[in-house]
Amino acid sequence: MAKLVARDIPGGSYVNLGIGQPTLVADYLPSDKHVVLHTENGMLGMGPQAQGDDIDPDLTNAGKLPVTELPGASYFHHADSFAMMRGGHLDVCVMGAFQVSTAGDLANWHTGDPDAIPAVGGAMDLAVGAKTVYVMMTLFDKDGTPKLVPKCTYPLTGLACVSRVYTDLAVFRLEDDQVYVTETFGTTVDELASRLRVPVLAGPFPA
Amino acid sequence: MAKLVARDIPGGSYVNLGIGQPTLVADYLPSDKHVVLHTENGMLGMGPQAQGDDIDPDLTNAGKLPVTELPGASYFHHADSFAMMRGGHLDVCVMGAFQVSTAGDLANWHTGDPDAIPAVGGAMDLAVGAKTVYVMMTLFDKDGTPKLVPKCTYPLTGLACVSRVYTDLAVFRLEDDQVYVTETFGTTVDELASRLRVPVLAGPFPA
Amino acid sequence: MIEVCGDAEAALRDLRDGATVLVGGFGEAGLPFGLLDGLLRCDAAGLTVVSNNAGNGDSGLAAVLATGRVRKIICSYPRQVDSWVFDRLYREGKIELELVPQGNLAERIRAAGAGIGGFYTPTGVGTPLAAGKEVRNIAGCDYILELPIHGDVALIRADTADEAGNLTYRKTARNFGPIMATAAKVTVAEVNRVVPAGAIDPENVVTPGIFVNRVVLAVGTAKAGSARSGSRETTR
Amino acid sequence: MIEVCGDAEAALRDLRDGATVLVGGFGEAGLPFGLLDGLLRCDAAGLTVVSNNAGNGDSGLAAVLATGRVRKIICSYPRQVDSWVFDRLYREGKIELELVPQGNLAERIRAAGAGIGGFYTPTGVGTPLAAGKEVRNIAGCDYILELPIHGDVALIRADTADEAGNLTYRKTARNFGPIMATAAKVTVAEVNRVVPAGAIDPENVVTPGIFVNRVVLAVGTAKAGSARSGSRETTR
Repeated sequence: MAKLVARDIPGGSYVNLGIGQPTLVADYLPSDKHVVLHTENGMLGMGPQAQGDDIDPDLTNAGKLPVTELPGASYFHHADSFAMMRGGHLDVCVMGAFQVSTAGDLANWHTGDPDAIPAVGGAMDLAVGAKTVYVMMTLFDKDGTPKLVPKCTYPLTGLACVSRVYTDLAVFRLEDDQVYVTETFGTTVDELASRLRVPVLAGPFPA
Repeated sequence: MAKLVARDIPGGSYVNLGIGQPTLVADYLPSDKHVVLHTENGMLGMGPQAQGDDIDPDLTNAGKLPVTELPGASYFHHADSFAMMRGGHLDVCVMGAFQVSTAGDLANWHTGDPDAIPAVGGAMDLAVGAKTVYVMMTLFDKDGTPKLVPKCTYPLTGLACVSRVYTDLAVFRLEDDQVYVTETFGTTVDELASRLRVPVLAGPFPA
Repeated sequence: MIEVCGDAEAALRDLRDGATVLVGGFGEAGLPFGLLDGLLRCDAAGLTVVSNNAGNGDSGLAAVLATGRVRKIICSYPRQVDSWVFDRLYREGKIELELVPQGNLAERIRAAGAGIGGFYTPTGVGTPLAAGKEVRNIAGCDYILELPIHGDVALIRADTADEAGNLTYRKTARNFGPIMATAAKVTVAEVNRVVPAGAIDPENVVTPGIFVNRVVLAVGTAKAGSARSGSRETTR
Repeated sequence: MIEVCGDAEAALRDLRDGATVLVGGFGEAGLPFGLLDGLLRCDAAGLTVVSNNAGNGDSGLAAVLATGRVRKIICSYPRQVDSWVFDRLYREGKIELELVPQGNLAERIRAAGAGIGGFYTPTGVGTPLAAGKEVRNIAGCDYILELPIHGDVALIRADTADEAGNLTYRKTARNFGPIMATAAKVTVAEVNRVVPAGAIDPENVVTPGIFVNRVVLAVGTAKAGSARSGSRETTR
């Protein structure tokens, strides 16, 4: 899945990869694609995770893991970093999700469990700020309930912000409240249509 | 007058000296007073005006004159510089004025002449932002009209912002809509009271 | 001119009950461990802490929370795998939480330092975190109004201070330091070294000295982000 | 990755009629003379220019105004001893002026780059420049609402660019460059040199490359603030 996301990120993009699974996307971005990674704690030009002697507790990613810096990197403070995000300067951000609606609404910060301790971090800023938001998630949760939904029932992170959804079974493009299936993995558009509670259309990726 | 202003600036203050006469104050600030000068075009730790080979067109003050940098200086962009001003971080600013009212209202950017081309610069930011605003001006204009007035008739720069007024004839402290005369030069409090259209009280500077 | 304090307690001497304390750091990078240790030894109670996280493990901010002297925390990401101190206090109703999206948190702190009365942000619109906040449509987009967060004291971690109070930072440990320094009445920086005025290139100053009141040298702690002890290279 | 343009015309190739052009500089420090010369040779008309001043003498921004292709200027300090070009156009009613206090101008540009929909500022309250603007009392103080200023193109003057687009500036020539770079769809920087990525210490980058689209090397002009010609130290 990370490989597909990496494939679809345009060369030369400025990209923020969310905590968890999205960080794997970095492994599939060849250096000649000139993608520059942003980490919202205050850096552009982030390199791979640090190992051994390269580990510096002052150099971490948004998941608080030690990382490295690439030539052409820069550091900036939090207000500048989030201005960069909110101001629409990032081309792509990739995040996980609990639910995505057909309108592109994103729910990924809270399950709605009243006993849960809430934590939001930079998810809402990324959702509204990046020019395009890609989501990576399993298409169904453990109970078989679809996570691509007509309307999110979990607390929202952002409205109408997601444009592509990468899942274990298919890749979706969301546009004008329509859901296009652009790739399937071991399933068919018809089968997906029957298992999801949202109408889906077969559609190729635009060039 | 510049000497008196310099005397009254507390040691260790961060100070902005306005264009024109206020810049002369710098000449009377001994280095052991540790006053740090701010120039709103983006510098703290400004030194004296540059001469000869020290002139660098990239290093100017707010009056666009070449200046120098002192050890401990720093440069920053305009949004940061005015955040510093607006956020109340400067201890003192010294400006010229057309009129000051007994309430401390300041008029120093426009004569109200409808034919004049207006220009405001950073005057309004300094008026609202500095912790204390000192004004340097002649007490009367060429026609003998007082410039310390019950209410400004010229367009305002800021409301209730001036706390001290240094003039050729006296120094005034403005407090709670009262005007205290703290020093006179070749005149008396009674004489001033008769020439001004505002009530004045004799009062020493507070410690 | 800054005051170089001998220890964290001296730097925190005027902390009062009910104060709002801005604490730099993102995770452990940029967390002022020495100052937080000093805070443990202060008496001030009923504090409001503003920080991105709500403490990890048992040291640093977590240790401060464990004293029970923090009434409220304003942060973006309290829940972490090792945030058990906060988790317990929260579940027991012993600490109030104001959850703020990270960018709004940063911008509210910046606004306080910049004299901005409030600002309209798109972040959070349509979400539960916008509850009770004014929504306004400007030029076709919805925004919510957010207000500044002022601090009484800011405790930050920097790399080098010069004697004029100018600061530089190290890598992503910069995070909240530069904005928190602007937003508090008193800013205390824990640094690795103090150098003479002029030793930092004026082009490379990140926090100008006007925003810094006191400096303490970092002491090596096992968990400190920049663990090496501080040094005073020279004094004036 | 930035595009290093051979000349200013190439850097300005997509400038359209009616565009809003942000022009860096305070007086002549930080004014992108080479780009302004290029602007003279463009056809685009009906421009709105946002800059602190409205031109000095007969070169730079004044020369651009003299072409008659600037419909409106948004600035804080148009009137200067040598602003005769602007003065004449203004008196003849040939140019519209929006006068903005300098700090509000800077903050409105920053707001555009930062995705802020509007902000409340104390500057200008009770003055003629607040006419028609919303006034709001927040926590006991009056503020006026100011809206962002977005640019189609930003023309700025920097010192060094690396091939990732990171910029440093020289002294007070920094002024509006860093904020204008964030507020325009296309940012063009006139620089003294282009160095390989990695040649600028990441701690000392003032404008990260994400905000910079094109770079041109400065050519020596008699009146240029940083008059020396630019050099390309290396190419990738």
